[in-house]
Amino acid sequence: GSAEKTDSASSSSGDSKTLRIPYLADMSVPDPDVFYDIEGNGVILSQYEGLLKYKAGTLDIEPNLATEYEVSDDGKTYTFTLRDDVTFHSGPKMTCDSVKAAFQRRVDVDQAPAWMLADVKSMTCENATTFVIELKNKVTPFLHYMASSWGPKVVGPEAIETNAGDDFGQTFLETKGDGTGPYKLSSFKRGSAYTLTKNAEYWGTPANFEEVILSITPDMGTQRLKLEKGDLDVILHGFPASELESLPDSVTVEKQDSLLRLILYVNSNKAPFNDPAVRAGLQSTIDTNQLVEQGYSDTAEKSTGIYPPGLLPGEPKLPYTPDPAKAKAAADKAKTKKLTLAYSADESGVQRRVGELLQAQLKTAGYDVTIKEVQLPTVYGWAENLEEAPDLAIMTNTPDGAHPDLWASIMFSSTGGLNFLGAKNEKIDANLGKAISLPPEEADPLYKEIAQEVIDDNKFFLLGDVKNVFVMQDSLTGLSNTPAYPWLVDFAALKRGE
Amino acid sequence: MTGTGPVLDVQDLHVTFASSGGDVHAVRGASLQIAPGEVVGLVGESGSGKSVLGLTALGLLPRKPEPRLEGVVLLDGLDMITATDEDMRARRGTDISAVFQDPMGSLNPSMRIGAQVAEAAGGATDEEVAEMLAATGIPEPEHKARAYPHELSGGLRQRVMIAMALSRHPKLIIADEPTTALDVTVQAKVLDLLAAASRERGVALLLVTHDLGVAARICDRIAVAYAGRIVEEGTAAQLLQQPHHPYTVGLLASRPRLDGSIAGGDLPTLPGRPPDPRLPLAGCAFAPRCPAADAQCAGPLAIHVNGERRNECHHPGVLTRWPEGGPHAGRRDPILLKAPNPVVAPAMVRGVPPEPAVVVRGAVREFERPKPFPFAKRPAPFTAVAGVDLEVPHAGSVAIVGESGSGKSTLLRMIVGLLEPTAGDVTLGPGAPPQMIFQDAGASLTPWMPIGKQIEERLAALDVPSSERGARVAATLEAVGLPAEAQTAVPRALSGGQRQRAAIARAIAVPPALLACDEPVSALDVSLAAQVLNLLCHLRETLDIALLFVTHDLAAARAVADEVVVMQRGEIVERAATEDLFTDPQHPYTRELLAAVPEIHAMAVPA
Amino acid sequence: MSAITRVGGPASRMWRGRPALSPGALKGETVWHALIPVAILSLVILIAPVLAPYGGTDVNPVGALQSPSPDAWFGTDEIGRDVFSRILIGIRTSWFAALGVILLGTIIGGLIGAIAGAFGGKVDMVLMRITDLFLSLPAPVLAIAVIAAMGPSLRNTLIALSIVWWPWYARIVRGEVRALAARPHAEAAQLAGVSRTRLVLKHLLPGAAAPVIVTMSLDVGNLILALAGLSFIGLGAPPPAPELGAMSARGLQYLFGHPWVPIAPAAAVALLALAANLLGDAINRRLDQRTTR
Amino acid sequence: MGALVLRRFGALLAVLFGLACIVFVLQTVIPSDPARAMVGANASQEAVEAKKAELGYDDPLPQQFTQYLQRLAQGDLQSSLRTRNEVTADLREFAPATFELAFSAFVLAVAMGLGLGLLLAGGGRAGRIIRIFLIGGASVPAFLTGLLLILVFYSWLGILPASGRVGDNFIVPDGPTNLLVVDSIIGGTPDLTLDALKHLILPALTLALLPALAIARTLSTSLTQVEREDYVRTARSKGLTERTVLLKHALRNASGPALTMSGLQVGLMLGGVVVVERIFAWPGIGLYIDQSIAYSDFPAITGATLLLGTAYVLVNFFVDLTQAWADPRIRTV
Ligand SMILES: Nc1ncnc2c1ncn2[C@@H]1O[C@H](COP(=O)(O)OP(=O)(O)OP(=O)(O)O)[C@@H](O)[C@H]1O
Ligand SMILES: Nc1ncnc2c1ncn2[C@@H]1O[C@H](COP(=O)(O)OP(=O)(O)OP(=O)(O)O)[C@@H](O)[C@H]1O
Ligand SMILES: [Mg+2]
Ligand SMILES: [Mg+2]
Repeated sequence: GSAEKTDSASSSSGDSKTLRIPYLADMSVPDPDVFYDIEGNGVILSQYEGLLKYKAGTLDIEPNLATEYEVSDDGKTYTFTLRDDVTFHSGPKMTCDSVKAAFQRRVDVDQAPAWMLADVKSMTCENATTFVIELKNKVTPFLHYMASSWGPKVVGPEAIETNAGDDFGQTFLETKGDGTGPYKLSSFKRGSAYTLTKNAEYWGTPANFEEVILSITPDMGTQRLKLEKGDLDVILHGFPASELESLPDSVTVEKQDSLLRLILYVNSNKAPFNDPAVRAGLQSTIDTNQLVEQGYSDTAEKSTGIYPPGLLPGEPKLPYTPDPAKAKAAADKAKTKKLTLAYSADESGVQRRVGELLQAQLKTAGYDVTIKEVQLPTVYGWAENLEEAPDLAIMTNTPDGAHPDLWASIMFSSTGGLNFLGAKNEKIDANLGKAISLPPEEADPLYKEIAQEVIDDNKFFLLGDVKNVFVMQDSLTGLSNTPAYPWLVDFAALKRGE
Repeated sequence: MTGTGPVLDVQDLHVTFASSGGDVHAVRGASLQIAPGEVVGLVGESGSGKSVLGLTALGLLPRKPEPRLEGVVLLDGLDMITATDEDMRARRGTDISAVFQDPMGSLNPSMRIGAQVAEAAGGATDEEVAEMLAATGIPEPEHKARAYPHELSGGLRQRVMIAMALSRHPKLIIADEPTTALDVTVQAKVLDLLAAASRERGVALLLVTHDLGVAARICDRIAVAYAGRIVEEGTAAQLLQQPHHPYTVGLLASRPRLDGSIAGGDLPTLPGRPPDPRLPLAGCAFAPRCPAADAQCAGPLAIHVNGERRNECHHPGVLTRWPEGGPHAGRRDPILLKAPNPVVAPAMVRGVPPEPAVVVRGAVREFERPKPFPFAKRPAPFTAVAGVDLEVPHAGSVAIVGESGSGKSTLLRMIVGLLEPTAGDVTLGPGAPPQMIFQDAGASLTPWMPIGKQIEERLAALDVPSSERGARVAATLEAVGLPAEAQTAVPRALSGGQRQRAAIARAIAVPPALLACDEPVSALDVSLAAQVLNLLCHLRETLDIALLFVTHDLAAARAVADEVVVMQRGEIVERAATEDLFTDPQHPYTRELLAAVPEIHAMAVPA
Repeated sequence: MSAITRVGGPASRMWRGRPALSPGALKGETVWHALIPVAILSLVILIAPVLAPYGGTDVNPVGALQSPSPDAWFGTDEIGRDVFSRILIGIRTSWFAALGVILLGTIIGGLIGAIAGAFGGKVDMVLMRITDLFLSLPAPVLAIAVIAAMGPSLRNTLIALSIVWWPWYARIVRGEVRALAARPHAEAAQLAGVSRTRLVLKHLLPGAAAPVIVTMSLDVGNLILALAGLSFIGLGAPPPAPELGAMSARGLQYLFGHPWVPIAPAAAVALLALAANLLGDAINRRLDQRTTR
Repeated sequence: MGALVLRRFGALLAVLFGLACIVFVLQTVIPSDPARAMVGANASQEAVEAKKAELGYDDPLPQQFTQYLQRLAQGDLQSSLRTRNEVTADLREFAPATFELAFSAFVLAVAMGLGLGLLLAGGGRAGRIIRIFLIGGASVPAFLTGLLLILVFYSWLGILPASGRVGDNFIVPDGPTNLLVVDSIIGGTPDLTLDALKHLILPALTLALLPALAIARTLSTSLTQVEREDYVRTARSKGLTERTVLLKHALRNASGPALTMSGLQVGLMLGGVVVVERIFAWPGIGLYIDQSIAYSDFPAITGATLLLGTAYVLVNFFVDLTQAWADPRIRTV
């Protein structure tokens, strides 16, 4: 007998039926109400859809499962008009009730991404296609939540009803799926590969590839060799920038904007950086140009503002200019010159590289810097003991969506989830609290104030705007992505040839 | 080619090993013939090239370092020097086979006995194997065929070796020290078996040994090897009764005999050592040690052949008796050692009979046996010494003899305090604590520590002031006949005999009241053994040390002891003054022991 | 074991072929030959800072990821550091790291082994059961778990490796000491009135030196490789420490475009291990000859 | 022999208990807080405390230890922070691949070790050259070896696949053993068997290389020693061919140290799988550990450590018994 799949044509590489993409590591779980990472967003976003989404190549919101939306004058009630031609992978038609159930699931599961619905007061279905959400208070960026990569997704009845069990279908969704997207999850083998199969009943433009195989290939060298040989189609991230040049002609490199940002955190809770003057000295110590150029070649640009590019036009410019004399003068005031610099581990080693460069820069100012690599859970623990936490930390973060609040409140507010080194600034907190419920024209000045405050406070240094770098077979066309969805191309839009 | 000629014809064989310290001339022109069915003994001191000769005949010389061979070694017509490996291999087993010294090491430990015998026979059924085993006197042969070597006693193992050697009816068996590792009683049986087997089947036998007594027991003819040559050869009777070569005379003389004692006198010894195998030889190799040597001896070799007899002495027959007096003649009085030591000297009061060196009362020693499996009941302990009473008088000399495993060593170790008795008492007399001399002198010295340091340690332990130690070490070394350089030498750099002297030196650096010796000479060849025995006796006399002497060599016991104790299975079965024991043994076991001693009966004591 | 076989026979078995009063231990061509590379290496290690044209973390002005040239013998790495200089200093780091672990292992293991071997009985039982426990666990896996628990840093890595490394030495030392303690020379020394400490220190422990040295020399290569493997999975020496394993592991991503970055340090590892192994091998064979001839 | 098995089995249990203790100690010293990691970045301090209480991390240590042992006895290794599955379930999923890989590597290592060892023991100039080559070979880090092998056999020669357990054009059977080679043979799908074997070769070779060299070296040393034994001379004196002498007499008796070494090398292999599985994207425990490290997923790391440790202990248990079989002297001691 033969164990080969009936369609033996799919075996040869470079065919038009199968798209092969490597992942450097396993994703956490393909459950949209639990998943809050980057690696794996392709599995989520090609299976599940939210009510809205970001338009390809822009930061603009466009309809998705909802064709229209309406916001009440008090900004508390959102009315979505749903598509009526959508069916779930498991067969049934999507109705307003399914959407409500899916949103309710996110609240019930209550994992990390549940916060986006934390302010929801009620959800009602006026009819099969009219979904109304009432908020407790005004949340201006709420529409961005709906479009976010991690925003609420419409999960089908397989998880919510048939296999709900006593954990809202979480067990079921660890390896299976039921969504509305162009692909359905046909196999999920942890450690080996995830297979997405084309959803023939898709309401929108059908996918070009019959099948997408996401194989776990943890070593970049192996990924590269397979790509060169035609056994992989697109490397979504982690390819070392310096090696791009050495790729053969059969491979193209696409560099696209993203909201990913390289950040230096400063621990202002202990010496030496509890002294504002010493912190300020970092402005003239850090040579962002060098960091970005050498760390990223041309796969990142030097940051010019506190917010990701495009989120807040007209925000204050970053004033960092290297000045050895000033740097030294400030460092001389430091209580201690022994610093620890942590960076979070990443596959391509780019943060390490930046860390090492920064180490050298700090050294010229007179600091003695020890570098260490840390894993994310360790990073989460810093807030609990800031005295023990490192003096400086390098991290690459992305906002959940393309709205200033989604960046500022998670990064700079005292309680922000990404404010790992416990930076506190009452002014920022107050402004954020106010801005969230104000219309853009009133909120934007506040966001700019916040930006100025961040700049003056010197607890965060925005170093670089990192690009998505897609390394792919040049036979592939139809590349489509959006800055708000990091490391992701639209699988359904890709095709071979033409 | 076969039939009438000798099975083995060695002519002017030279074997040289290339080694880093220079070429080692292991054999330097040896010639030897063995007729079919003949039993020939090859005797000589250690290093005289006996084994190398045997291995050459087998075609089994080690490949590294590569040996250079010259001469002719015809094995039933095939020259083993020029033959191809394959030809030699084809002869082994069928034409020539071997029995080696160490029966444990010579059998494959991970293969059943039967399989090894079958293999030697070139394939054999179980019945045939059992027959072969039975023929060598192995009881329950079917059962034993399924045993592994370690499950058999030494004697049985050697019988297995013999069964293997005989299995394909070879024309010649080379037996290299086949019994050295065995108990006296077993030794005799194995020897007799070898001789009987070879006579019955008409197999020629080359018996390599360093003990003339062993050769005398079974051999038709004896060849004496010295420095890589056969210096004398003849029928056993001729050679033993009328040795022509002084070396043979010396060998014969230095054998402690059952009928002799050295109380007062010395065992005759061969002074000196064989020549360095790396140096070229001019003339007679024995000349430097020969009491009868003269200028002529340095001249070209003189080879005398007379019928069966052959010798290479320039003055054959010049020596009929080895002159009296050993190497210690000038060193009888180690004054310094006798000097009273305030700390340790026994408080001797003139007139009062001195206390015995040790009194043992009802000594019992048991050893726990391991549990067969984890939660099993522990089996009853094994009793190695089962209630022994023993007394060694002040400056007396007691020998303990007995079969292997009878508890001799255990008793000794209890006496010196290395083992706690399970029951009974050991009461030591006054004086410095007892010391012990071990069988393997090499192993009883710390390998990396210079001899001088090791002696000093003992002095330090007895609070001899450090200013005196140097002189004392030197004096002690002199007293045991070691050169002063030995002080800085590590044991490895000394010869076997020298090492045993060094061990003795440490023991007597401060004379103990009791010196326990556990087979102190069984690892040495005859002439060295005699030297060491002499040394012990002298020390006993001059230093008032009591000797407690374990041996399985009755002749040695007779030579040194006033009193002999016979042990069997942990008990003393007989105890008597030396003369009485040898002339009038009471216990059957003692008689058996005496009968087993390889004695040169036919030999008239050279007068 | 039933019958006791006599070790007897002519003494020649034990001393044949040895020249009288010859000098001692590590004599012989093989060892000297093998010592040469190690000697050169030691010299390099000693004067590495002088030899290296740049510091271990300094940037070579030719720029980042430059191929080997007269200005940068082994090229430069991703942030422009001179690979040749880093390797020179890395050899030093790796060598010291390996030696550190080995020495620590030898000291801890030697101590435990010596105590167990010398005391015997209950002490021996308890200590050896603990040693056995560690020995019966897969050292690399354990090291990974330990480092993962303590957080990666060169110090922690070395601690973790030492934790899994010592039992070997305890085993070897204990085995040798036990074997030596059963030899008559230990009893003879005891009868000569030597104190217990002296007995262990002077009469037993030196005997364990030879096998320990051999194991140590063979371990240098193993350890550097272990360090490299740990670095590869992110548990090694943190940057920018020029540790060879870490350099090679972190440089692996440049294998295709700028192969000198990972290959040069790997070759240095091989060289280092080769030198150490050659020496170990030579000592091993030499000692082997001494004990069996 | 029965008694020996029993005794070794007792030791085995003791070692496993010790392993459990060590893992527990490791768990209690981890700096990063598993409760924190489990509830995620945005969670409140109260949520963390609640999780801690739920996991029993604020109980006194002895109590934690007994609870830990109880859980262990029930096969409960807690949940992975990363996959959110029971670690036991995860391990069950990943173990077969590692078993398949490690087993193949072990067989390969022993085979290569045997061959090379015999070659080496032959001595002479060739032996010396092989020796140097081996020592050099033993000094290349596995990750480099792995990538270079892929470069040669996959990129240049194109005869072997680069990564994974099986080509993605195959349907992977669901058991019964989850060992692909075995399952495909049971299922009667020879082309899958072939494909699985092809995927196995490079990772197994990478993993086997260092152990093979170590085994070879040990074997050749003990062979040279055994060569000097009297019974080898006896065997020759029987007129046996060199081949018989070597294979029937020398090899078996020399196998003891090599066997021990093989057993010990399994430890190295189990450590090596972390590196090798990453290079070859082999979906086994090593990959699981590698990913868990990047996530500080301590329950997963300790769980995997326990599993690998147990496997290692078991392997050595069998090696011990094999050794007793090879050397009858050991059986009675
Ligand atoms: N393989 C070898 N390499 C170097 N020298 C050797 C070798 N075998 C033997 N010799 C030397 O050859 C000489 C004769 O050795 P041989 O073993 O024949 O003596 P022997 O008479 O059998 O002594 P013993 O009574 O001790 O067995 C000795 O000096 C010995 O050191
Ligand atoms: N440490 C020990 N543990 C267990 N059994 C022992 C121990 N020492 C000796 N025995 C046993 O005690 C018995 C007597 O041993 P011992 O060494 O005293 O005999 P021996 O008369 O000296 O024999 P040999 O002539 O062979 O030296 C032997 O059966 C031996 O196996
Ligand atoms: Mg001999
Ligand atoms: Mg004894």
